[in-house]
Amino acid sequence: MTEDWYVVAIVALLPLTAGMLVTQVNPYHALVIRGILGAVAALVYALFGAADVALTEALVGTMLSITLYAIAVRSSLMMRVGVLAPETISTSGEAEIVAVSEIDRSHPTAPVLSALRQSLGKYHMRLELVTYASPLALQAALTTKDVHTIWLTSKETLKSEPAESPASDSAPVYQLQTRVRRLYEILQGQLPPTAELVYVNPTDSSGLKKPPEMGMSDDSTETSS
Amino acid sequence: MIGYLDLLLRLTIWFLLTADLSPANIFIGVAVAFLLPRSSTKRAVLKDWLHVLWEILQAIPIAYLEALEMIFRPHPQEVQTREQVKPNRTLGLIFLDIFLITFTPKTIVLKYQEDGWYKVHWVRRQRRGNGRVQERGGPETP
Amino acid sequence: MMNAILITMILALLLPIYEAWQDDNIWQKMLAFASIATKTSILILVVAVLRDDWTIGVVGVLILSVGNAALMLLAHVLRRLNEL
Amino acid sequence: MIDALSYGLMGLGVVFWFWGTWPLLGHRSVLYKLHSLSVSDTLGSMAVIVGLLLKIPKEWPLLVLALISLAIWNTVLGYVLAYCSTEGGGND
Repeated sequence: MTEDWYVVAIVALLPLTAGMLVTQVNPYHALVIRGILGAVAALVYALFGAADVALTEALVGTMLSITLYAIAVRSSLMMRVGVLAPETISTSGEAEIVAVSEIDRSHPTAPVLSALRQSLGKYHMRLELVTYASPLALQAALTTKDVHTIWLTSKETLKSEPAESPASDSAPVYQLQTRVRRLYEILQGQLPPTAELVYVNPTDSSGLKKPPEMGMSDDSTETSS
Repeated sequence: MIGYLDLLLRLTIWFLLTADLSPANIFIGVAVAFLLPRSSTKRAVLKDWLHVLWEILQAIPIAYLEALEMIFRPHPQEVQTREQVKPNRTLGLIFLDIFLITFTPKTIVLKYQEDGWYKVHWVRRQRRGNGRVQERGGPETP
Repeated sequence: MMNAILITMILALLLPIYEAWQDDNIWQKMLAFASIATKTSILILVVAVLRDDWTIGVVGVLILSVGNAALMLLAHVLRRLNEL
Repeated sequence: MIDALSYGLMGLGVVFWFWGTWPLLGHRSVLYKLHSLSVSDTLGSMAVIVGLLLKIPKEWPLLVLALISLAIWNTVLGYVLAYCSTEGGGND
């Protein structure tokens, strides 16, 4: 009977680690715990003499599934934000977000970016910036669901009211248009006053923005400069 | 001269794993060792490898002594140093150097920089050199 | 005697499991995972010797070398994650 | 005689395990814990395997392979973990 004690002790580890796994909130922590569960499960299977099952658990259950899940979690828990590439508009400044934000904390886009990162970080999401050559390409990327959100300056979005200039401090300088309802809910009220968040319904294109053809013809004088 | 050390290593692993010296098994082992792809990087010199093997054998008792020392006298201090890589080392030998440094429990290589330096992390007993990065000149083994 | 050693080893295995549960830093969890991966495969080897069942022993040796590979891959993915 | 030596080595390995795993529960840096883990998981486990080897000498090839792969993989893993945890700035 004494030799059964260690069997019971080892088998008890399996529900213990499984319980730890299902109570994890952060997906990356859950991945690590999944690895621990795989190691313990392989031990239990080997203990019961199932050498092949133990080997499969170690190879597939631990190694392959963790690697695949790590890549899946990494690429799905992410908000893709479309921004304009630096070549097209070098004066407006927002296009250099990708290059500038890491170094220059005093740049006007920095508080918006850090607020975005912070509020996304609560949901374990990451921010990825994708550059596009023109505002037209940006709008197209939003409607074809290439990106979740696009980042515009007021110059491109508030064409109808030319009197409002981005120079005034209180008015929003940047506009973030998102097509994902949940992202809108997450980010609502989290951004600094220089940025404005807008929900765009991807199915009806006559929402907040003008049709891209008109916008492009209007913009052409500024963007090409 | 087709990387016989490489073949030898594979055959050693094969025979240790299978523990079977029948002709069929030897044939399979040799065939697998030849069929696996080989890297075409710089050939290691046998003398260097023997030297490194000897160093590994020496490192094992040193590692145990260091472990016992760490157990009986606590080493609460953490220090980072930079150490220079010995000249004329192939990639495999650099790997073995890193292995030797990391194998001993008091030292861990943090990073191998391409310009020929290791970043080494130490635990120490004394309360001096408070966490700053020290430069070390000559090549030395811990 | 072997049973006593085995029970002590299981107790030692509980320490990193507790650590993985209570620490919120991802790298501390990874350390616990590394510790558990090694300890479980050594336990498999001990059980194999205890029962004199050598198929289990082969599995233990294979897991010893494979479990760590998964850890390294995961460590690199997590490192790339922190860079962004 | 051999039996006592083997049990002694296994006992030493288990003592190393406990000593090296205990600091995991503290609040030290990842690197400090890595040092103590290399004591427990590499050296302690090697002691345990040598103890097993003395107990069953007829299975020496597999246990020698276990010994080699344990030493190499654990050391490389220590290096990789140290490198990854300091490079990505996740060492807080």
